[in-house]
Amino acid sequence: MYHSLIIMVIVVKYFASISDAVGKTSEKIVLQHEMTVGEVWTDVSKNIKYAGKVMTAVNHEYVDENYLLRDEDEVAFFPPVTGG
Amino acid sequence: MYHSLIIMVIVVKYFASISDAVGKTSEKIVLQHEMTVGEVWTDVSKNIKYAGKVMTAVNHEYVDENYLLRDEDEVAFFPPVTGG
Amino acid sequence: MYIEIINEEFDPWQKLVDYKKSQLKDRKNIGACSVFLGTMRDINSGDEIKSMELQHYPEMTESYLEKISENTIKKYKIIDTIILHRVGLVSPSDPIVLVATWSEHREDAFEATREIMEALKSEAPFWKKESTDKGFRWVEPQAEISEDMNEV
Amino acid sequence: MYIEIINEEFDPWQKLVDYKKSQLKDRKNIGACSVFLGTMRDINSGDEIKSMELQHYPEMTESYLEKISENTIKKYKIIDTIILHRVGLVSPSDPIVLVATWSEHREDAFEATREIMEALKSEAPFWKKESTDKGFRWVEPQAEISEDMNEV
Repeated sequence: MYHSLIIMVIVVKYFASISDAVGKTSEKIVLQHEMTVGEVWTDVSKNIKYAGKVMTAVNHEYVDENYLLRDEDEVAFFPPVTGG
Repeated sequence: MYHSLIIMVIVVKYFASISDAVGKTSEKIVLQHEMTVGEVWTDVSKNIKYAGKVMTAVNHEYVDENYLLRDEDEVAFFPPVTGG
Repeated sequence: MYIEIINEEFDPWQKLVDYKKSQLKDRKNIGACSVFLGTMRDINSGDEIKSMELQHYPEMTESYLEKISENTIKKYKIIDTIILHRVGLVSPSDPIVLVATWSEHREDAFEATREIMEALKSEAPFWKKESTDKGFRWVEPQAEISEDMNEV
Repeated sequence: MYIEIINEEFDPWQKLVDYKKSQLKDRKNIGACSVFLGTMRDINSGDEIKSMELQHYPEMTESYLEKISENTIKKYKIIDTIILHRVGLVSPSDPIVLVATWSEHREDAFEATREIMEALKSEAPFWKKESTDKGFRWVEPQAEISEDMNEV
């Protein structure tokens, strides 16, 4: 039996103060194994200073930290919204 | 001692369905003794058919049936309002 | 604060824009404006309404609309209010009432506009007489009248 | 139902009048229209705001505003809704958001406009960055975010 090799590519978008903290507005990330949205955030935020709340969306829908990512997902990290 | 003679003149206004029922929009009434708004309504409505609710105002303020009229008061009788 | 009883068809949005421009031009603390527009429907209680006559009690109406505005301004944090109300012969789709309030924050404007409308509906002396195929009829109020409205 | 994200200054009342004329001209069952207009204040958290940058997440914003409108139309007896929202560089007094709903009776329009605004405030991905004498700052949300908004 073969151990299946998972390679997924996701797009990550950052907005508002999180974009400022990360220093970019979007990037492509290659996942070597299955990851949740929360695990991706831990990864991308490990070298930044950001103490506020983080909202997460996948493919333009709010999701929670346990959402398991799939190939070609568009993930977004942003602070609580302030429109209106 | 004299028994004082009270003569007061009030203006009575009628609106909407009450004006239709009474057949006039306003009249002057001479009161020979003190009367409440309720007593005036009993008087002016004794020969008409009007089964609905009656609202009462004196000098452009809502009052209840026990309001004691004074000379030159403007009394109004009208059905519940339906503006807006 | 502005109140107007209008005896002919009017453009509610133009009135609103004109008032804002002339009276509230320099109020840069305005963050919210809540507006309600009531218009005449062509159907009521299942019948087609051809037109409607809006009667009122002029002196009392003006004074009640002022009172309603003042009470609302006291209760909420309101920068300004306007109430426009049509009287006379009204046709379907015509504007009947416009209420607008301006405030810093949205809650005040939302609450104030709604309370003005509810108070106007139960207190301001206006009466509607509809013209249908079956003849004329006075409109009956929808809800119970409020408790401070005394009856004979 | 109409939704527009606008990248320049706009006249909310003209937009409203134009939409009403082109899309709701023959809807003679409209009895109520409730409108909310949010405008930019020149003071926030005690500081003078010179201007503001409104950022958004385009695809998600559009889809959320549609979702909010649809949910509201399902919940109340609503004839139509519009939501206009500004993005880009905004100056004090500029319109930011216009929400309007039309219905037969006033309760539906009042409730619907307010609910759309509350949902927009807590769900639609817009962010405000203010420019003050002390520099730029991202605006913090006022209230607790609603429970269906999950956080990492």
